[in-house]
Amino acid sequence: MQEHILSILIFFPALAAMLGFVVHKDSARAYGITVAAIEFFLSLWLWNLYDPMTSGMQFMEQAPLVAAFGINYLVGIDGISLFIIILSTFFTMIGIASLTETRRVKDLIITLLFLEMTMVGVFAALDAIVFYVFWELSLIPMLYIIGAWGGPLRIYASIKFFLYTFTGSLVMLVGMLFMAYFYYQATGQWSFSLLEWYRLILPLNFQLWLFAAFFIGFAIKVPMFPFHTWLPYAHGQAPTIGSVILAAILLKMGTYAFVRFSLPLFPDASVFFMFPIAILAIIMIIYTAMVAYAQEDIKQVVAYSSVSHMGVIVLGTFALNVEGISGSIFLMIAHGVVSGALFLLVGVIYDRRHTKLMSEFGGLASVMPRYATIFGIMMMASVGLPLTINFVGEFLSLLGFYKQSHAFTLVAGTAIIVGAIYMLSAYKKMFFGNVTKDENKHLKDVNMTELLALVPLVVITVWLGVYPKPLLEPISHSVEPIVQLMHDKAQTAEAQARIPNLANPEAMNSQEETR
Amino acid sequence: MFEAIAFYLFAALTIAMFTITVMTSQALYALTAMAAGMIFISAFFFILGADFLGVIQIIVYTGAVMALYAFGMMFFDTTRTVVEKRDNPRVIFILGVLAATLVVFILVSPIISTHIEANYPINAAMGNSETIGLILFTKFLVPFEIAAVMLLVAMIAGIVLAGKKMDKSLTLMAEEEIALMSATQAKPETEEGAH
Amino acid sequence: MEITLAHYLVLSGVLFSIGLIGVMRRKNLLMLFFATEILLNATNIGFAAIAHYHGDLTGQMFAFFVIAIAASEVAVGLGLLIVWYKRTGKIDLDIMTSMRG
Amino acid sequence: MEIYLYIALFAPLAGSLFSALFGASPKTSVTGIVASGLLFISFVSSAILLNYVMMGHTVHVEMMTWIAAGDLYIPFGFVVDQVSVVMMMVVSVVSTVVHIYSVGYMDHDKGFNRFFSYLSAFVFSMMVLVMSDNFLGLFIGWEGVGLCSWLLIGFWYHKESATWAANEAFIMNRIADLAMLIGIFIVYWNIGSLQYDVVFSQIANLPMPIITWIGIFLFIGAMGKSAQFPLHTWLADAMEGPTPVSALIHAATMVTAGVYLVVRANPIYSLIPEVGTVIASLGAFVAMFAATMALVNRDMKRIIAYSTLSQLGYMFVAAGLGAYWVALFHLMAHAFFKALLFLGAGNVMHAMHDELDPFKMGGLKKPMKWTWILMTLASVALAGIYPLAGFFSKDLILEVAFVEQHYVLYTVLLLTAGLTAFYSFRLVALIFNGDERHLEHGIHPHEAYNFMLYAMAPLGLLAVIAGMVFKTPYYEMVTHLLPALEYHIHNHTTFWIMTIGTQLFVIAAIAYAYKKYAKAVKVDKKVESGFFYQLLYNQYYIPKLYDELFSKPYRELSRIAWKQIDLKIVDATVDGIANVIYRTGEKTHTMQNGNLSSMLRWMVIGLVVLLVLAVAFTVGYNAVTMRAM
Repeated sequence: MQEHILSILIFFPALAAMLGFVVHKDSARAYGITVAAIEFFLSLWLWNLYDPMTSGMQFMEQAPLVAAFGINYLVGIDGISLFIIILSTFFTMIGIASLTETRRVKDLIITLLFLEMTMVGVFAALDAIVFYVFWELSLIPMLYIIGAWGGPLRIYASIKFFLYTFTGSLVMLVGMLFMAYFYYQATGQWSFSLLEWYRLILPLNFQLWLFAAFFIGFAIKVPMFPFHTWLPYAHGQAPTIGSVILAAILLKMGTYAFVRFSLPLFPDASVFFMFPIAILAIIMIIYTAMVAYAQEDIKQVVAYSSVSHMGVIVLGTFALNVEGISGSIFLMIAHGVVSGALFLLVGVIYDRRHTKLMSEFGGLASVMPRYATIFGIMMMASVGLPLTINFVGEFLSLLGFYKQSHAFTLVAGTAIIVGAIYMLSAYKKMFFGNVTKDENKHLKDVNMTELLALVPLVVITVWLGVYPKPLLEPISHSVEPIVQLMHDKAQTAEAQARIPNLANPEAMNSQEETR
Repeated sequence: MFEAIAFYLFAALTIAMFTITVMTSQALYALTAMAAGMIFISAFFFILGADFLGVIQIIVYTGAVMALYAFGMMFFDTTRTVVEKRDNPRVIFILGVLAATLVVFILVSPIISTHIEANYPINAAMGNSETIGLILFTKFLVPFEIAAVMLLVAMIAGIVLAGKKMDKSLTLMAEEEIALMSATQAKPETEEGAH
Repeated sequence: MEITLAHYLVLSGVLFSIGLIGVMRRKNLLMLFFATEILLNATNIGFAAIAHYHGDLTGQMFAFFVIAIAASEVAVGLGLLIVWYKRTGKIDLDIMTSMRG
Repeated sequence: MEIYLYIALFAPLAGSLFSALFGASPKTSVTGIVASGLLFISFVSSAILLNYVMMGHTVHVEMMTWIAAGDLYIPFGFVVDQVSVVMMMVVSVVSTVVHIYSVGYMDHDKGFNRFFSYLSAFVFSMMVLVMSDNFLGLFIGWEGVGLCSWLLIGFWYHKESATWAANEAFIMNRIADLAMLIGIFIVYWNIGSLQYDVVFSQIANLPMPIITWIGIFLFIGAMGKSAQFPLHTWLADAMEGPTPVSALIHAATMVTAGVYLVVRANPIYSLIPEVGTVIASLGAFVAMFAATMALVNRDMKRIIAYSTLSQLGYMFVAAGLGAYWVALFHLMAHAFFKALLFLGAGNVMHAMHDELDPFKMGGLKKPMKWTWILMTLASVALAGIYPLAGFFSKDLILEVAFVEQHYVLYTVLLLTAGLTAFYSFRLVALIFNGDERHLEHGIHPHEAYNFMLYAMAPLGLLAVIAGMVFKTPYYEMVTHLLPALEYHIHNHTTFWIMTIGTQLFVIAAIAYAYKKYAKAVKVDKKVESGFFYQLLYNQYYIPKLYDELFSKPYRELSRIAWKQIDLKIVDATVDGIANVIYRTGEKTHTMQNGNLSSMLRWMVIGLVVLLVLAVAFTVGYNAVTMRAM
């Protein structure tokens, strides 16, 4: 069973989703929670089995799919993917448990379970085609969730979401095919295995083109400026559960793919494009923070804040050193937890008032003190207060990028200022002041079901903020070989200088001194 | 010298014939001109030493195809002038000439024509028909068989489509009629199945 | 005055363009068929000429198959044409608009 | 000793969490008592540690790993040495007093339990700040106190002004925090560690520009927390919070964190005296600048807040000139008497039903005798009259400036001392002397609870003796860690002239204040409408300027970014592409008219296009290969 735990993790939800069709409508919810909980505990068991000291891939499984073209069902995890997988299963569980949707609950749960399969699949896949298949499959359940359970503009939003991300993925697919073809040219064999691809050293001009092709696919998913406009619509129209999953997990696919594909495959191109991407990331951080400040709808504030935070993640990824990349991966998890929680919180108030406009609220702190407290904690985490989960990631990401560019980090660091501005003003508008609207005077505070979903998130937020080691250590161990691989593969002098050599730090230091 | 005279003569004739085919408004003229054009083309094959092809050209085109067309034309009112609504004849000519120029350019330019290597060289010792037969039944056996099957299928299709019992042809019947017919035929079939 | 491959190819091209003009010009389906025959024959000349000048029989083989295909095309096409005529009484291209998008 | 360290550190946290349990429930005085008790325990532990440190030991513990990635290793490490123990004492003493006082002060408030939860959390953060053994640990406390300050300024969250001030304070601090983070980044990438001991032992090996940058960025961080110009506006607005909060956070502890940082990082700053001079100059400027604003203000708490700002300026002068121990000493003394002043102001506010304008008070001497005594004591100490605490610490700073031959700074500070005396006693005179103007408003003042006064008493005592009694032992202790620089004016005549001259100047200022405000308040319309009065009264128009220069443009830009750029450019481009494709389909679907004839024509056109492409590519390819050859 242990050898196949990853396959079980991937296909158990799908199987359960199939079986879900025969479950009675009334027990669908219980069924969904059970399945998601089993899946979550399976993923925890995976963590338990995982050896944090090993740096390579673990729990690898391989089965040929199209042998002639080297397409294999190849899965495996390392410290980078492990926690995102756990995050996916966790949020699916939390999401189903806190479901307040009343329309066609059974269909929604089946869709969510199917979505869970694709998420775990994406993060476990080590074969480009398998990755691509899961990557694209994940669009379909999300499309349904937005299109079927969304708000008034749901069709527009879902189609925009689908076409936008799909277009990017197609460019990425072309890149993958070319990569495989290149591998064939170099070795005489077809292979789509990432681990095989890692060994390939590509000429610089190929790297640049391929990097660009992959970049478009990933950047739209992240979403990076200027490809971000699908996100506010998707979030604005999606039901709470959709937003939660979208923000917590689906966006992370893009940044995860940067770490998995772009960096180790194209180290020189990564260095070449580092500053353009950093500029985009900085625009994401500041510009979207400003847009978030101008919003009138609390959900849009959170949506734009996700984009802003993803900017920090991208920046950390392209720091190209262990600190930055580990930080960005940690921040992916942190941001998943925090933004997921914030969307859940927005959902709580939406369920009560059926509006998301901040002007409709005000003074909620006195009506819903518990809600205000939890919201406050999550807001502070989002702002990046130390001892909350976000700070660790944000600090490491910025610290990492500082090595590459001082000025850019200074500008990007304004994230902590602009982030505070929009978050605090939103919080002020919603919770402070006097209760002006009569509808708000008798709002119920968070109930047990909602607490059930929110309290674990609060606990994680603080726990991992105080003691991030259980995550950070395996992540760091898994990032090290990637950085080393990049350094070894780097051809240009600039890339060699910018990517640290971990195997021989002494040489690095002396080099620096001579410089 | 003789070859040149033959080429230019036949080229002029072919072009003239085909132009008539394309331009005339009388169906019979067109048919006749085309038949003539086909025969003149076979002349080129003979000049080029493709005797077998030339013979085939005459037999198939002038014999079979033209006969087929002639039979076909019997169905239509061929004596009448073919009235055709033509719009933008200039566009047609420009496109045609442009296409011709480009094709010629591609074919004539040395890029392609110089890089061809003979896969099946012409053996001077054997006759043309002999060589063709040899290659056709060895290297090109499968395509040949497929072509044969295709011809058979085409023949059957031709018979079915244009055959005698046109009133029973599925392509001619309205949807309701087909439904009616299949309903009446359903019974005997099930009886057969019972046996 | 040597006759080269280029001569044949030019002739082939000219005939092809005549065929193309016919294809575009004709509205009568039967006449359209004639034009397609011209196209096929034009290419056949090209094939045969190349086969001759390169001493390679592949061209002739191709021409051979082209003729076979042309023959079957005529058989099926004419059959369909007759069916169509029986149905509508016309063989004018302009009335065949059931494929309007 | 480690156990005492942990007790001192975590007792406030325990108090905070305990109070938080009752956060949403109505008032239970047990929370106040438990929180105060735990703080007292923390105080006792700090005192034990002080004793231990006085004997020449230090305590250094590493509790657990916090962040470790790559070469970065940051533990939760705590150190009790000569500097941090002083801060611990200040924090624990003042916070214990403030906690006990708050039990009375917040008696009738609905958010009683919540208040203690926040207040104890603040103390915990402050303890982390001062006890941490590395820069990032300090940063935890740094942000933690910022958070608690946000919570406490905005404690009465239904008040628009309070929440606005809270957000302003938080955001302004964040600006400075960014600079501090950058400073930390520079330290890490150049030294490879953030531990104080490692950093300070290796800092001298770094090239000069880098040290300078570290110094500058860390100081900008300090500027935010200590509300130095130009990041000072939040401090006066922060007075929206409950008065005990002002006493604890915005007078005694949090705002001095910046001074603490500079003192703690003295090995860095002693290498870059130029930056030190800048710090000192800025400090002197702020001292003067804030004092002038305090002269005319009509809000009791704001006056004290400006006074705090001014005194922070003094501390930065000392720290900037390298007299770190003097800065720390003034920090300590100031904490005692300024907290006392604020708590006294709290009593007055309670008595006056939250009236803040001293011009509407007067003659409170009789009903509030003890408050009057304590506040006068605090004001005297603030003014720096011998033998109270202010004399020993503040005049020392003047001497430092003189000895270091910064005569301009000296003059500024001397003038400021006079201003300080004037505005302090203007306030005291307005509140406690003269007519009972409040009677017009129908207010009958009463003295605060006794236990509140008892709670204030230790501070009163400290305000009196802190200078006289503590100076020598303090000096002997901290000079283990800080540069032991004695500041003596060698010429005795000069020394006496200066000391007595300063005292006389200050006393004259006090006398003038009493003369002007003690009897009757004459409102001089001409002066009030004068340019300078208006300038000072409007705080040099700086808040307005910031509003016009930063807040409004930012809001406007945000709106433009969303409405114009995001919706009309970025999104419209995407939709435009989609529309172009859609329209193309709409337009070209007439091509599919089903007419075979036109289809054939299109086919030919397609063929021609393909042929053109074929030709073009071949020609192009040949051209390229030709050139390559």
